[in-house]
Amino acid sequence: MTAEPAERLTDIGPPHYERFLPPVVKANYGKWVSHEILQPGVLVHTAESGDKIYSIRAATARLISVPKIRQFCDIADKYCDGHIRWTSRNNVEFLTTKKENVEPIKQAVEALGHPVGGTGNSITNIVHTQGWVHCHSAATDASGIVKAVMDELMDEFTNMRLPGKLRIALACCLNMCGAVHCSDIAILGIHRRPPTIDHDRLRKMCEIPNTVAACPTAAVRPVTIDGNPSVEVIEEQCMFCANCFTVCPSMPLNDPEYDGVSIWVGGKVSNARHEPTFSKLAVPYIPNNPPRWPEVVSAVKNLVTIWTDNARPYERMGEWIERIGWPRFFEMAGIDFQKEHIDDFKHAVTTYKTSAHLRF
Amino acid sequence: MTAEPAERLTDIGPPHYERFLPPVVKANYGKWVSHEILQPGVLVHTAESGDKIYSIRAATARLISVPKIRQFCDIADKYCDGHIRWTSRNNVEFLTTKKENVEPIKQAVEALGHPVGGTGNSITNIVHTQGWVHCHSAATDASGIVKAVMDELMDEFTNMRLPGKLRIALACCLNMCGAVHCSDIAILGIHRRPPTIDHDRLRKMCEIPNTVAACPTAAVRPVTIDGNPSVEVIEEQCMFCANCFTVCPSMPLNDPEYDGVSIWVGGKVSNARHEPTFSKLAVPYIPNNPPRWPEVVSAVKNLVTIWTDNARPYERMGEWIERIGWPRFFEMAGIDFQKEHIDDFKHAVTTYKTSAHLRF
Amino acid sequence: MADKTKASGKLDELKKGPYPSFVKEIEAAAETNKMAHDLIGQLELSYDEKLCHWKHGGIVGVMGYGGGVIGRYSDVPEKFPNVSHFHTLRVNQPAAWFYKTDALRKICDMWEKRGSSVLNVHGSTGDIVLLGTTTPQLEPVFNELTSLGFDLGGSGSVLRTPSCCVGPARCEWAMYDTLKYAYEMTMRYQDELHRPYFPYKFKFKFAGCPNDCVASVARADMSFIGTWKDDIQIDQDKVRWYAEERKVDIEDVVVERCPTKCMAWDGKELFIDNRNCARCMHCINVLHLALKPGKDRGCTIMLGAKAPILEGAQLSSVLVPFMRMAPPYGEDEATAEDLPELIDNIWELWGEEGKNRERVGEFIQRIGMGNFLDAIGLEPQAEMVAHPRTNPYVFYDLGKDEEEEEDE
Amino acid sequence: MADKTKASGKLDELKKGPYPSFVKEIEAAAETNKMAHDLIGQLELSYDEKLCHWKHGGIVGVMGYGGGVIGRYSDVPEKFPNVSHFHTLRVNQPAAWFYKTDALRKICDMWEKRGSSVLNVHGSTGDIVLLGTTTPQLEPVFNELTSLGFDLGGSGSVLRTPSCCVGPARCEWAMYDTLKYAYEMTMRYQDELHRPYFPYKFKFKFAGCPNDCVASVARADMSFIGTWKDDIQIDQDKVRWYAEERKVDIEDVVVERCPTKCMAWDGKELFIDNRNCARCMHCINVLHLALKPGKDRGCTIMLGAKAPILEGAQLSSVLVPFMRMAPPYGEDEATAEDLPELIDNIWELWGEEGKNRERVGEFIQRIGMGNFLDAIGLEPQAEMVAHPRTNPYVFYDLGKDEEEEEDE
Amino acid sequence: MADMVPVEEIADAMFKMIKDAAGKKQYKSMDLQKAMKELYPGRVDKQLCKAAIKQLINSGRCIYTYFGGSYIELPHVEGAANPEQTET
Ligand code: SRM
Ligand code: SRM
Ligand code: SRM
Ligand code: SRM
Ligand code: SF4
Ligand code: SF4
Ligand code: SF4
Ligand code: SF4
Ligand code: SF4
Ligand code: SF4
Ligand code: SF4
Ligand code: SF4
Repeated sequence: MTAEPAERLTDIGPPHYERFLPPVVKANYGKWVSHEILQPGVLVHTAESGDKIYSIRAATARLISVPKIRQFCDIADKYCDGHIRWTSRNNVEFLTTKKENVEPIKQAVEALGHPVGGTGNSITNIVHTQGWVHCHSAATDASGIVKAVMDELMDEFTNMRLPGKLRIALACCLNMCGAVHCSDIAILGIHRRPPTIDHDRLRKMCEIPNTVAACPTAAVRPVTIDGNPSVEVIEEQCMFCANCFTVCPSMPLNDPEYDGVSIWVGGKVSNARHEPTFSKLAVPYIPNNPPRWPEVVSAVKNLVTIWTDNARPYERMGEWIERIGWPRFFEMAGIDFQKEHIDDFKHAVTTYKTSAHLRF
Repeated sequence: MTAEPAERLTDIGPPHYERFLPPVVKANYGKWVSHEILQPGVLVHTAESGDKIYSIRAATARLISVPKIRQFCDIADKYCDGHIRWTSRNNVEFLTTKKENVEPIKQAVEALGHPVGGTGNSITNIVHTQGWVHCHSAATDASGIVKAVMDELMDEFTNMRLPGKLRIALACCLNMCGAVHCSDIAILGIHRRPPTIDHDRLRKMCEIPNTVAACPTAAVRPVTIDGNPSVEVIEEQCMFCANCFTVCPSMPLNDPEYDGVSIWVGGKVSNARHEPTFSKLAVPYIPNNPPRWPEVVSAVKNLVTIWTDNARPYERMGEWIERIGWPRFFEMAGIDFQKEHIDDFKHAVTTYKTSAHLRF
Repeated sequence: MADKTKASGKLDELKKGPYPSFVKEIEAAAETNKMAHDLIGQLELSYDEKLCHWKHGGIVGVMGYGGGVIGRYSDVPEKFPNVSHFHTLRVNQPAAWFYKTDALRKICDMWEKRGSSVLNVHGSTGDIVLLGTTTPQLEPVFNELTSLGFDLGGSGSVLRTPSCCVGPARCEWAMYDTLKYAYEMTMRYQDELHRPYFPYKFKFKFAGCPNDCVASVARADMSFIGTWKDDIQIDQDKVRWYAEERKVDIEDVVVERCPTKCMAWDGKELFIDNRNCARCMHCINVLHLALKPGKDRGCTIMLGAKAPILEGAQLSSVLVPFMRMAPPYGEDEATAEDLPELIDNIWELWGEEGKNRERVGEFIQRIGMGNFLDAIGLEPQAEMVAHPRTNPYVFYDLGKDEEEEEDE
Repeated sequence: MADKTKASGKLDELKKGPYPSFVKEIEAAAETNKMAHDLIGQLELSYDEKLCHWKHGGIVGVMGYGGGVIGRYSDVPEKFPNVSHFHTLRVNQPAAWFYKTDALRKICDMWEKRGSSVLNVHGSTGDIVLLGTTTPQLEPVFNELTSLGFDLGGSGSVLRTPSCCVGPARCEWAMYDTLKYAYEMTMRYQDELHRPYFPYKFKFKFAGCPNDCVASVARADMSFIGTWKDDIQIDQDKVRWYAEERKVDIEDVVVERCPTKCMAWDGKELFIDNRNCARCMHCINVLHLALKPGKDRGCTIMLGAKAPILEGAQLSSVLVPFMRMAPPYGEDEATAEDLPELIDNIWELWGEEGKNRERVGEFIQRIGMGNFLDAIGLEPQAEMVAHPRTNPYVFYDLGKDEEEEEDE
Repeated sequence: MADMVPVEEIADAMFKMIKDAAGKKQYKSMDLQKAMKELYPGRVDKQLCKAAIKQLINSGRCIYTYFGGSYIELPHVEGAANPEQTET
């Protein structure tokens, strides 16, 4: 290590945002009065002063290469005085005050393979996580499924003809880094095998009390193996959350045959109309089928379709399901309601149907 | 005891209901087509056949004496061919096919001190429990509070001018024999002192493991006192539910100074409109103030008034509160929102406000 | 005020006012009954001291039965010797609480003689509660009761006295025969009602329609709530009559209050999208001369209601979304013929695996609804939940997966 | 297909189709970068075997910091030596993700040289995620970053990189300055961001209005959601314009969708009962040229969101119903000046009493919201709960009672 | 407050704790702080403890590690690490 403590900068924090704001933004900061979506992916915001800023939004895979960023920079330099931003869902946005730049930007970005869209009542980018590209915990890949699903749904990214917004997210394990738990459609990687324990490595790498405490169902118990302290897993009590593995790397759960994907629906985050709410289990399990996970793609597509065909204007997926009721949803989606759908964790009792409000 | 096993009848069950049904009921059983409320407390039901039955409903204190029942029987014999019934809320009903009997019955019952009413959108009888009249567990009296409250609300029993039905119930301890937990207004006797333990009696009367298991918060722990097994109570962990006392009579919680009453609102049972729902804590504590518990009476009266003045037609108490929101309810009721109102039991997290849907 | 048959002091206050006075009732009883007399005395003491003066008595009962009697002793017997023992008997009411006066009078005579002359009509579970007698009187009371055709109800870890709404006896909305079921289930399970064999109490309540006039969803371990499957019957002329003659604001008080918003009213016709009707009863309740439930009737069976002790209160939740309660029975539907087996399976499982004092609702919480259904042999249905799980802590059943694959 | 800079087999499939291909991205990087090259190889192996090939690495980092680097090792280093180490660095993004190209290009140059040439823009928390480098490169990367004016973001038991919506920079609905708060809070708590002192991670997110475009309510331990107190501003002409010109069915898509049903539309005027408006934004969203939030603005602070591990997922819940975020500050209201103390109190309490790996939301669940409020010195408010408790298991605080009595 | 414990001494005491527990128990910052408060009643505070930890880390005597949560440990070879790469 080349540590030079004296000169070494630390705790400087991120660059101040003002360094990067376009002049029109600085001039009209906090003074925007309205916006319009000119076409899918193209927004214009107007300020009190009458100033306007055009934003051209394009999809990215989030995983991006240095060469591609340079290409984006080229476009931004050419049309946007070097200004560029990303959205909270990993779309890139090119910002310009010149209306005449809109089409050239659009064409340039699309020429790079990045469709423009994701605004208004559309399907925008899929928030997702690392998967096999970088994480040790992944029960499925992230980027691959996202690519396959978005390829299928691309028309809903570049159009704005859905009843409302539809937010899809993917997380490759129960840690849910994609915060998928409040998405219209959530794709979640799952393990379905208890951890296998490497007692030798465990002894060296893991702290027993922390490992035991990590298990939400108390399935991990301290034991002595060959005179050394280790842990065992009561298999019937394990629901494959992998939290023990997070704390103790010697208890992997990855399993090519049993890992896979579950699909969740009806969550949302905004306060618009209904309160924010969690996604609920729709499809308990689909095996991993790389490279294109066709069963996952068709399950998602199916959900999008039944919602699109049946929801009222501005009704998000969950709002629609609440209105028609879950039994009808399962029927329309052609999903078998199974034991797995019934909650059995801590607050399960609050999810039971405690009224005779039934539809036949 | 005069046991004569051979001739002794057991397991005969209740009398068959047909023995007691009025002839018009038998003739039109399951064939009723409509009803009307002719005046508060007076119903008429019409059958397919055109037959009619008039029901005159009157309040009782539920606790009733043999002489009074005989007086009721006299009326029933005179006007109803000996037919009489009670309702699921302890009102008595006189049943007749003769319209001309309605007024005489009404007068006769009222002459006995039993007002006729409780139908339609009114306040009907208060479901309640034993209190100091019979139970060992009572944190307050039942009949006394009921009497005091109903004396105040009598006009709402004999009229039908409320927005919807209003069901009041009272239970004298957390066992909630009155099933108050789903009432528009629930009055609940509460202890607020941990049990005092009589170790001598406990040793003789109680089973330690059951006593320990009885405590929802694990506040009861086995200990050895003077060499004998007994229990202790971790006072900070006790929330005064008295379940230990139910199991072990040597752990009474009754305390004249600290016992009292709490008031709960917004529960309902019917499926009409909103789903059945629990009552929620409104007034955490009012001291016992016999014989008329004036603070309880005025608190209940206040709740009835604000609901009556503000609810829309058919809106039950809880439906109204849901519409206006709990903060507004507390404001209108003039009740201080306190720590006690915030759930801290098992599913507390499901009661937090997880949206920015706020009114100012 | 020295006359102890009359209330005095604080209690005297409660003789005033328009609502029937329980104090007057006890006084009336006390005129001929010493127990009632001392009851006033002890109650006055309670009112003065703000303290209850009863002791728990768990042991008394009638021969052979494990329930029906609640033992009670005064903790001030020296002051009030006549209520030194003050046990209650729970007497199983006739279905829907219909009586003939002759039967009532006989119970009165017996109770004046052998008890306190004071009773509750009725207890919260539904029984006639005979309030207070002595241990030696228990067996004679029981014998007189049975000779009058009455039997004791439940207490302790037994099936509790079933109860039902007035139903077909006097209500146009009864979707099945609540009285018949209350009676037949009571008779079928006499043994379970009288001899504790369960981990804890178990209650049945029968409500003829979703109005649930016996509060079954809040109070019964197993709640039977009448409902229907087909379309609500509408008499459009009568709807208009409500609008015109009765000045009912149909839009506001009916259409707008519908929980699923499945109705429309154009001032002339009331339209109901029956597929989205939640069978809540509201529109029928309000426009009862114009609307009637459908003709294809049965009930929803719900499981698990209870008061808070130990794990918190529960409402019943859907177990069988629709069960046909009267012939002709279809083929592929749950029918009342399945009921005994269903109940047996539940009792068997809960009996075997339930902990002491664990209600069936708590038991389901503990083992999980899915496992519970598996064990009693019912298929999971979406109707059983308000919504599917939100947490990913799923105990995937791999055995099942493999089986299914084999099936295919 | 022997050329390992190009994907083949399964991965090749994912270069097809209209959505941007991450495989193409890695390929592009691989043209000049060996790590990217081996990344393709290992990823192909994962695709073939349906198995992830990374090992957890918990020790690497830059000097003095306890976060910002995620250690990662290949479990097949013999096959793919260039990704034998493959640690990521999380780089604290500028507020609202605005960049100038010069800054981006410099990061690119550095990362091409010292890392994999592959990155995430952005990570789920908001950082620029530099995907994959070796242990020896960590310190040089850090030094180059700081010389470019960038610093690392959070990982481990620290304050995580705060993030915010675009807010006042480009949105008419920003009720407070989200960028300013994100930046200032990040700067204020540099120590907490870089040096683990908490029981577990803690996240701030700043959303300018209830649309919550950074999903703060779902993902931030402390969510700041802009809102307003006074009346929605209505331009009735514009409302009519929506109805007439844009053919918006105001009754259906606005009035009917309002969660509190506090609106009315008579075809000419839109009426809002502002006292019952829940500040949900829906009507404003739909009729944005006609309606605007009120002028009295601030934010709602909510606490406790998190993913499922360990106790189940939580959404944030209301802690401060309304806090004024910009001067002039009134007297008796919460203002941003109280913020540092509020945060300190929370961190102090949770730091002292939180268990290892217990998020603040779980901590509140464990100790009880009421106790939590007491301890941090906030008054309970009805706005904090969806509804008051339904169970009677109340830990009555008698000390308090007595105090209060004394007060009176 | 004159008799507050010097940062060095706190750092040493912390280091001893960490060393003694190495391989058995992982400590978090707060564990160390709490232990110091017990060891030196009234003579240490949060700021001193933070300073001591900073010293331990900056001097290289200890490192931060991450296993689900963050800990302070002796520097050691990572269990999962692959043999050191040659290139830098
Ligand atoms: C750019 C971005 C903020 C940022 O800082 O990056 C943003 C920008 C806008 N959002 Fe958003 N939202 C952005 C993420 C979100 C998120 C967060 C998320 O999805 O993770 C949400 C919450 C989603 C949810 O509820 O699950 C979100 C919920 C909304 C809503 C409420 C929609 C609803 O009906 O529930 C609106 C209102 C609307 O669209 O009418 C909105 C409206 C807007 C407006 C119209 C605000 C304005 O006046 O500028 C902006 C253009 C929206 C559009 O795309 O049509 N924005 N918006 C984010 C773009 C993400 C993307 O690339 O697609
Ligand atoms: C007699 C009784 C049944 C019995 O077997 O004893 C009964 C009888 C009727 N009920 Fe009931 N209900 C009776 C207890 C209940 C209960 C149970 C309770 O209160 O513990 C409920 C559930 C209450 C709740 O939700 O908390 C109940 C909820 C209803 C409703 C729904 C009301 C609502 O809007 O929520 C209706 C519909 C209506 O009134 O329009 C109803 C309607 C009726 C009708 C109109 C049914 C009919 O066509 O005959 C009967 C006359 C009602 C009236 O009093 O105006 N009945 N009704 C009970 C009378 C109790 C009393 O003495 O006051
Ligand atoms: C008499 C009665 C109250 C009344 O005045 O009406 C009653 C009285 C007692 N109940 Fe009850 N319960 C009575 C109906 C109920 C109901 C209502 C119902 O059945 O519809 C409930 C709520 C529903 C339920 O079952 O949960 C009820 C929930 C309890 C509980 C709490 C059970 C729970 O699981 O939460 C207890 C405590 C226990 O069982 O340990 C209890 C215990 C008791 C005991 C036996 C006291 C005890 O701790 O052992 C009371 C005896 C009082 C006495 O001195 O007579 N009683 N009890 C009711 C029975 C009369 C009858 O047979 O008709
Ligand atoms: C990189 C990132 C995913 C991504 O691809 O974007 C990520 C990656 C990891 N997360 Fe995460 N989390 C990331 C954002 C999140 C989010 C979303 C957010 O912050 O808005 C969440 C959900 C919100 C929350 O905080 O609860 C999240 C919830 C978790 C959890 C579950 C925490 C919980 O309390 O439930 C874990 C497990 C843990 O902490 O032990 C976790 C753990 C991890 C670890 C460190 C794996 C582990 O077990 O130690 C992952 C390292 C992957 C890798 O190889 O790089 N990550 N993680 C995100 C951080 C990038 C950034 O800094 O911008
Ligand atoms: S969701 Fe799981 S597998 Fe995916 S990046 Fe997060 S911790 Fe890793
Ligand atoms: S995977 Fe989860 S449930 Fe299974 S042993 Fe590990 S921590 Fe426990
Ligand atoms: S509620 Fe409590 S005190 Fe009242 S009768 Fe029931 S058990 Fe006894
Ligand atoms: S009263 Fe309840 S909480 Fe208190 S010790 Fe007894 S059982 Fe436990
Ligand atoms: S529950 Fe239904 S059927 Fe029974 S009495 Fe009430 S309204 Fe009639
Ligand atoms: S019964 Fe209820 S849900 Fe059905 S149409 Fe009538 S009001 Fe609506
Ligand atoms: S959260 Fe509100 S203020 Fe922020 S970008 Fe979204 S709409 Fe605009
Ligand atoms: S902001 Fe939401 S709650 Fe308020 S008036 Fe508009 S739609 Fe209704």
